Amino acid sequence: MYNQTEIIKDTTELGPEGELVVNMGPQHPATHGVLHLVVTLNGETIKKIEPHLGYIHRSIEKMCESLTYRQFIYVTSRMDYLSSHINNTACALLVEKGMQIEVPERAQYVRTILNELTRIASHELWIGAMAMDLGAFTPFFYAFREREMITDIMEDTCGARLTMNYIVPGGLMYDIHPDFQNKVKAFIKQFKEKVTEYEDLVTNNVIFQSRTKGVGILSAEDAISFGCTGPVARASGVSCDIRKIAPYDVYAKVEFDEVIETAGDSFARYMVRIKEMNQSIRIIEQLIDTIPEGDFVGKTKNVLKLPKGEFYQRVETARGDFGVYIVSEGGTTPYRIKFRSPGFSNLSALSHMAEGSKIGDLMATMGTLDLVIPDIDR
Amino acid sequence: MTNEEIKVYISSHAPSVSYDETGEWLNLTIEAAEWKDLALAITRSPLKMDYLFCLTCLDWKTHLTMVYHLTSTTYRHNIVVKANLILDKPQIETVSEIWRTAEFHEREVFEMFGVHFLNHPDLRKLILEEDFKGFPLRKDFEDPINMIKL
Amino acid sequence: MFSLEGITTATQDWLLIKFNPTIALAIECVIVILLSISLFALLGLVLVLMERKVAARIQIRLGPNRVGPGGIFQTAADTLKLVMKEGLTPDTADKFLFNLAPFVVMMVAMLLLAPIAFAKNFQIWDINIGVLYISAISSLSVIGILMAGWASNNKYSLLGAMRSGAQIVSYELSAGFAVLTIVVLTGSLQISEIVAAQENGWWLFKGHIPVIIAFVLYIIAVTAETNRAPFDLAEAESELTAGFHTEYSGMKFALFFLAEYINIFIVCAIGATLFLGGWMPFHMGNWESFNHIMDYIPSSIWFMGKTFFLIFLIMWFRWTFPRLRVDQLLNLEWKYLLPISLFNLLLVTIIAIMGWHF
Amino acid sequence: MFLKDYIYDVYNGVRSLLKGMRKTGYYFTHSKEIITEQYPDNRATLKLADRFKGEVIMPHDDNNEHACTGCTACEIACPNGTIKVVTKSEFNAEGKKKKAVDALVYRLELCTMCNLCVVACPSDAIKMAPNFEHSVFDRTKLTKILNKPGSKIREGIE
Repeated sequence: MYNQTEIIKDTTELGPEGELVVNMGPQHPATHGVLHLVVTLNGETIKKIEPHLGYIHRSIEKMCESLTYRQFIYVTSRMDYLSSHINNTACALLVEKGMQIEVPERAQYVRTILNELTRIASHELWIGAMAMDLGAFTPFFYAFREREMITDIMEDTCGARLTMNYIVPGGLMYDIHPDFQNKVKAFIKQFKEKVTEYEDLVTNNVIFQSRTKGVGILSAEDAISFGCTGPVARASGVSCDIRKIAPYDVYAKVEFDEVIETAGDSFARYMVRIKEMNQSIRIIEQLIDTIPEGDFVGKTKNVLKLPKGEFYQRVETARGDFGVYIVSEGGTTPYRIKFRSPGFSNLSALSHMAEGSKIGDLMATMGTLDLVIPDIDR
Repeated sequence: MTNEEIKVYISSHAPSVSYDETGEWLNLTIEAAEWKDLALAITRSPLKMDYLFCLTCLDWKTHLTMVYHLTSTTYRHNIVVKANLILDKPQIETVSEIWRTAEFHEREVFEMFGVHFLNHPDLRKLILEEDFKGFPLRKDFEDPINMIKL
Repeated sequence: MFSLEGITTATQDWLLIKFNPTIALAIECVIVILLSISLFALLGLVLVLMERKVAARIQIRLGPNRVGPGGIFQTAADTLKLVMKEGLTPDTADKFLFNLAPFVVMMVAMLLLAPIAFAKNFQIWDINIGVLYISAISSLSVIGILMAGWASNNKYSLLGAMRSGAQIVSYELSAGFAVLTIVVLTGSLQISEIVAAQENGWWLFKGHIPVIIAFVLYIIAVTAETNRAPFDLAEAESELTAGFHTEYSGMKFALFFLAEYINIFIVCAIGATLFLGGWMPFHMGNWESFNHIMDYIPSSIWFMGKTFFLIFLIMWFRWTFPRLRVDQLLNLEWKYLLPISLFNLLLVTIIAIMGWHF
Repeated sequence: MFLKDYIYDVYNGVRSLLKGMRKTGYYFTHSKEIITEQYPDNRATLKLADRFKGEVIMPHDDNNEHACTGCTACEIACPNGTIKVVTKSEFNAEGKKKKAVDALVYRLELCTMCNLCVVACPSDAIKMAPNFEHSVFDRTKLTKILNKPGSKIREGIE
């Protein structure tokens, strides 16, 4: 991290050969949070990008070492706050795997539906923010209108709009709201009507296409080498959907396609997310009418103690492969916990992707990486 | 590839490896000095461990352990590689030119655990301030000002 | 019938009776200056409010609705806030240029008001090279922007100013060519004559397809020239935070802000004058009674209506399209707009020589 | 052919732009699509989800009695040290010494609304209330004592 005097020095001095060093962030409209990029420019062309992290680092990994296995789940909501539900699921799955807790089918179904709703909500927000990065302000509001329906569903069932805290080891905290199924169906109907709007406004727009096509290209080899996951890697043609590779909950039972594009540019990443929303809708449609009756939470002990050993759980969040790695000594708290966040690896590819492009391209590239800063800093 | 085949292949490259199959995936513990050669070997055919999805470190109070979670995007088999390091002078060869994602992860481990990665291209602090003292994720780290004991 | 012409003539007559001609002229000057400044302030308030309302409606929101009925005093309140704010000057800035820049931008916008015909015979200065005057003066605004960008000693500002320079210099060309098509058709550079030539029909309808193309080109070019989205690269929010006015605050920022909207008004007024007949009412061939009704609407209303329609069009663009990249912006000008407008000008010249227009 | 491609490019570009403008134009002219909530004005009619987790409250009945036994289960369950149970010794009707709650201190500024305390409570003494207007001018006002002064435990709750 730069200390204060160095930052001032950086903004006033030219680098060697007339390079311009610009501090983009930590307060910049396009970094969506407190990401700090030190961008070396040659005119408008980017020569080097160096991310400086840690502005929102809370050392969640250290914090979790003093929390019990029931408590640590809710800290993860604050990491990738746009897919907090999926993060919670990952932690719950890990505890269930470690302690061999049976999860009732009903809970698994509801978890899957909520996970997919979270994914749609996250992608909706991303479309809005991404369009805003490229200078189109209006799609943001249209995307938020649909997202609002999801947050309403979440509010009804989970009691909160963003950090849901609804998953407990063994199932759900309480049963779904009686209106849940109807509301989800209403959402699906509205979503299908309105998703064409993005096509008119954004996807087919000639300016948007020229801004994103061929911009920020990431080859499949680089995507693997940089550890990219989620839509970023799938846009480069890497099959990496954890829901397919290592299915959890009821993903093994539902039919859906892993969306893969091969171009590897910003437009491909955009298309992957748009198509992924449709796949999520497909999953929800298969499950929403067949939620089985029964318990919503399995039988668990009052005090959870993971056996001695190491556990790893991977899930697919809206941004990619989220991993929880716990080393247990047999106590009520983890000995060491590591969160493998998708954003951290995706960000490391940014410099490679944006080198040699224009400042405007950096916004398109960064926008399509879908960075959530608390997820990167943890 | 089954675990047995992986074992055979790895043993042919690094004879001193010990295995542990109690967990979900095959765990191997290696000498820190052998890691770079083994890393180069397992990225090649037939293992093709091309995807390093998690890199972290454990503090066992007596020693540190580097943990590498690897998978193959072609064959989908996973292995976990562990290397023990001495607490006083932890150092291991970097793998950032083999898996480029390791560059950031190693920088994180460097500042959080104080592990030195030899030949790392840019080993600086990534998250913490430059003048930060101590290694926060080690077990003996104490910060009486900012840490609240509950 | 309400007419601005009557008021001006009466005022002048009265002044000439009371004072000798020199003093009368001086008083008229003062009146004009006061009028134009108040027009500025009023337009700024109205246009900002209009932009916010249009944006809100497009974005399925309500927009400002708390200050005054329907939020009409919102911009007045905002202006009050900006006036009370501290005008900061960065330590390392070139203080003279930094403080001068907003006034340069503002003065350029004010100078452009002179030849615009707001209503029938209601014009500050009917110069015989009106169109040339407008083209010349409007290119000056880039100096103010470059000055602001350079003097701020901020990298974002500098990048924004450089972008703005490249952009305005390029788009001047197609705007100029689009204006030239009308000059070719009319055969005069004087604004009043251009308006008079459209008495039997607006050029947009009289001039066949080439004039429609010229109109579209004009709208695109002036959108770029006034730094409006999708060409707002000079202040591209998500890239350069606020571009050339990043370091400005308080009233100095407000002047930039105001100048932006005044510039929009002026280019739209010119567009309305050249293509939509200025203050000329809408006439339909031989429908005598219809034309008569149209004549009853005051000419100032016609002018303002057309201008605000064009302003709305430009706002509509802004809230629909993403921003272009800087190289695409120049590509669009040099590879698409310029060749098309050159070819178009040729067509119009042929039409004008052959007398094919109505 | 170059010229054909050129014209085709221009045509397609303009068409896509006009399509977008038609969409925004539709919303401009249809005011029924506006979804703004007039928040402070619609407070009377504002309906929050009944499960909404806004703050922890302790319901008291008409006799100023609550159900909290002072067992500190919520305090243990809380991840952030939000809840602090201060207990006192009390003699019940039979003259037996019994632990009771003196003050259940709840610090809203630390709460993450995870609901674990409510789940952990054996006697359902606390619950989440759908109240979100928490802004105060003084941070100390966020530290609340949940049991009302003079309240006591309801009969029959162990």
